[in-house]
Amino acid sequence: MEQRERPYQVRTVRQFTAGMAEFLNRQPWLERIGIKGEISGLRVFGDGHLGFSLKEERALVECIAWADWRRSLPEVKDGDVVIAVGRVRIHPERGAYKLYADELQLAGLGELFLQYERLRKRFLDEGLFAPERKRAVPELIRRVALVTAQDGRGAQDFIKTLRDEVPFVEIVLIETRVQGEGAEIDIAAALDQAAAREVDAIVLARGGGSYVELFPFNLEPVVRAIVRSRVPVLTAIGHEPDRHLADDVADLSFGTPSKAAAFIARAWLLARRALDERTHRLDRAIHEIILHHVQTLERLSSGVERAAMRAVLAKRTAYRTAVDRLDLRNPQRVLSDNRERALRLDSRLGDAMQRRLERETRGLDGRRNALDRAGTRFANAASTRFQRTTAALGACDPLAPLARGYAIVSSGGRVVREAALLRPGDPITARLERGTLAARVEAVNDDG
Amino acid sequence: MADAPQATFEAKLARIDEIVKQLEAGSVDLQKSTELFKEGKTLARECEALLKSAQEQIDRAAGREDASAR
Amino acid sequence: MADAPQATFEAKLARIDEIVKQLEAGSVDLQKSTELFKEGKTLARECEALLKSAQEQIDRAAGREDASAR
Amino acid sequence: MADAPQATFEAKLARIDEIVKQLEAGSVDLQKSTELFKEGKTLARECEALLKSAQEQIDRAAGREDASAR
Amino acid sequence: MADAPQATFEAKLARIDEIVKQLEAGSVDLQKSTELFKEGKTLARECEALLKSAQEQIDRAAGREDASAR
Amino acid sequence: MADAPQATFEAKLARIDEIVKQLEAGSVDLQKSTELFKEGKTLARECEALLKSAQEQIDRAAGREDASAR
Amino acid sequence: MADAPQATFEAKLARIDEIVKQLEAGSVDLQKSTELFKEGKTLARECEALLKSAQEQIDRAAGREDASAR
Repeated sequence: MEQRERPYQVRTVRQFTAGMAEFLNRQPWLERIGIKGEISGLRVFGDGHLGFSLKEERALVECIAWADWRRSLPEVKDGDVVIAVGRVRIHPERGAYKLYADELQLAGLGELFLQYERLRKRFLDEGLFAPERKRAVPELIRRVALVTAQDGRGAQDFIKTLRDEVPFVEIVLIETRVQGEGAEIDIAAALDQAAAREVDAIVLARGGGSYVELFPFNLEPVVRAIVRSRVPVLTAIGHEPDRHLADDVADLSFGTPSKAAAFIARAWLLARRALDERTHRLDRAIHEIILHHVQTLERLSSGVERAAMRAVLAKRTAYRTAVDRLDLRNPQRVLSDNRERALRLDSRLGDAMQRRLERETRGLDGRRNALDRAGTRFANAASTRFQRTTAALGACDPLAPLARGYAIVSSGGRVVREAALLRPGDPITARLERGTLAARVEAVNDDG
Repeated sequence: MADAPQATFEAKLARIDEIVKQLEAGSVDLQKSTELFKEGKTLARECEALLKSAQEQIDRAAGREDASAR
Repeated sequence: MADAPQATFEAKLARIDEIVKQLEAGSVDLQKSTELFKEGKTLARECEALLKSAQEQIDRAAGREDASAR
Repeated sequence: MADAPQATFEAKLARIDEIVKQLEAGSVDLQKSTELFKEGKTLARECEALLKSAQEQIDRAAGREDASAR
Repeated sequence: MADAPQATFEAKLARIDEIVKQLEAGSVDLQKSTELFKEGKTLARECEALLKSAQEQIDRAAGREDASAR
Repeated sequence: MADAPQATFEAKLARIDEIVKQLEAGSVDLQKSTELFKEGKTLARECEALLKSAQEQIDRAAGREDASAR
Repeated sequence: MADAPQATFEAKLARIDEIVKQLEAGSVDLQKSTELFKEGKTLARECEALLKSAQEQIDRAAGREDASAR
């Protein structure tokens, strides 16, 4: 009634079957599941794989089984009760699902499985699987107790891996019986013994085996021993897809002993790598710091030198400029100018004085000449006048005619000018130019 | 005693990590840088020693094993 | 400057930087320039010594590791 | 001028500058010119000595560093 | 004229100039001219001495620098 | 005429001029003329001597300069 | 006539002129003429002596100068 009222979606067959396939694929519990039932309609195919139906009362599941590389399938026949372990798949073209099993566990397993389920439920209820109960596994496991079967393949794988990868990890090997009746007691004892050792972890390892062979790892003594261990317990049991209750309570579980060993080794390798990486970075960082400081110091050191050189150079340039200007102003030129001026003045002084002397000399000479001329002139004038006067006097000489033959006749001391004043016979005196004559008048002619 | 070296190793590594980061940041002075480096190196050495001592132990163990088992 | 030796490497570098700037500014007189230069060089020498010492410490720290751990 | 030796390089240079200006002005007599020139030359010599000394100090400081620290 | 030696070079030169002008003008009598000439010569000699001394001072100032500082 | 030697060169020259004029005027008698002429000649001689003395002084002044200052 | 020798050259010449005029006038008798003429001649002789003396003085004055000053 209600369903009819609910809205619904319509799908095509393909869509539906594809959706169903996807749905199944998303179910983790269907990834690997063991289905217990009775074989019927067994078909054996040429390549060795089997086809059959698993029946339980009126229920039926179609199943295909084949052997994988790890183990062969047990011999089965119709009517055998088996647990087929594998994966459920949808066949769209048939609209049906099938179990694809790679493992068939034979009769009796059904009981074991029930026991497994019972134990599992109890441990689950006790909270043994709770992650919060579990112990922290140290990252670096330096000493490990390996609880395993004597000369078992699991132990060999584990030890080989550790030796190869981290040979320094110490393995405390505690051997125990791991299968058969009461093996769980031995395993538990071995675990207790291991927990008493100075180890960082216990690895419970077991190589591959059948479900039955591995069943002790589902049993309570083992689970309890793991839970009570003082030391973290790592399980590495059987084939990868199989899970045991020991795995569920273990602090870590690995599909194979090799994987457990790899985990331990990897932690060491990571630590080594981390240490190496940090050391490298530490060296590089300090190197860079020092290099940076060296470069800075060199830059500053040469900078201070350059700056000082430049400062001094600037001072030197200023100095040079000042000195050049000073030298340009060397008073030598002033001195030379002044010397020339002094020489010129000195020369003018001498010239002026010399000229003056020459002028005075000339003046003096002129005057001396004038004086001489004047002296000569007045002397000459005096002489001329003297000559003239004496000449005039000479011309007036009363006795001058006598020189021409005249004679002066005097009588009685008197010059006779008129003949009539005398008579013949009167004595007369005749004065000649040179000497006188005494004579007598002979005749007188007064017509003269 | 069993888990002391481990704790120390991780703690030491963490401290080295911190030192490396400080040095890489370049924010500490030369003296401090030098001291941090020395501390880092000491820690690295100790870490190394942890690895080494484990090595020695296993070598010894191997030697014993060789002597006894083969 | 009397307590310069106690100053850190970084403080000395900063002082050198300051000196370079003063010298480059050209505003100081010759005598002061010379003194600044000498101070700068002294500081540079001290820095050099500090670096050398740091380098030695680092080398020693690294060397010890080399010697002991490998 | 009696304390000229204590005067700084810059003060001396400034005084030379002043002297040059006086000489350039041409207003001073022969005696004064000669004295100014002599003073200028003396100052120039002192400046040269100061420069030389500064250079030497720098060279010595730089050289010593080269010698000792590198 | 008694303090002529204290007179500056320039004053002496000016006095010579004055004397030369008087002599060239011819307005003083011979005796006075002779005395002026003698005075002029004395002054010229003093000027020469001053020039010589100045020259020596300049040479020494310039020369000393050349010798010592270059 | 007794103080003629104290008279200046120029005064003597002037006196000679006066004498020449008197002689040339012809107004003085022979005796006076002769005396004037003699006076003139004496004056000329004195002038000559004064000139000679001046020349000597000048030469001496110049010569001394030549000898001492050059 | 007693002080004739004190008479000047010019006075003597004037007397001769006067004598010449008297003689030329012919108004004096022979006796007187002859006396006058004789007086004239005497005067003329005296004048000649004066002239000669003056000339000698002049020559001497000139000659002395020539000898001493040149």
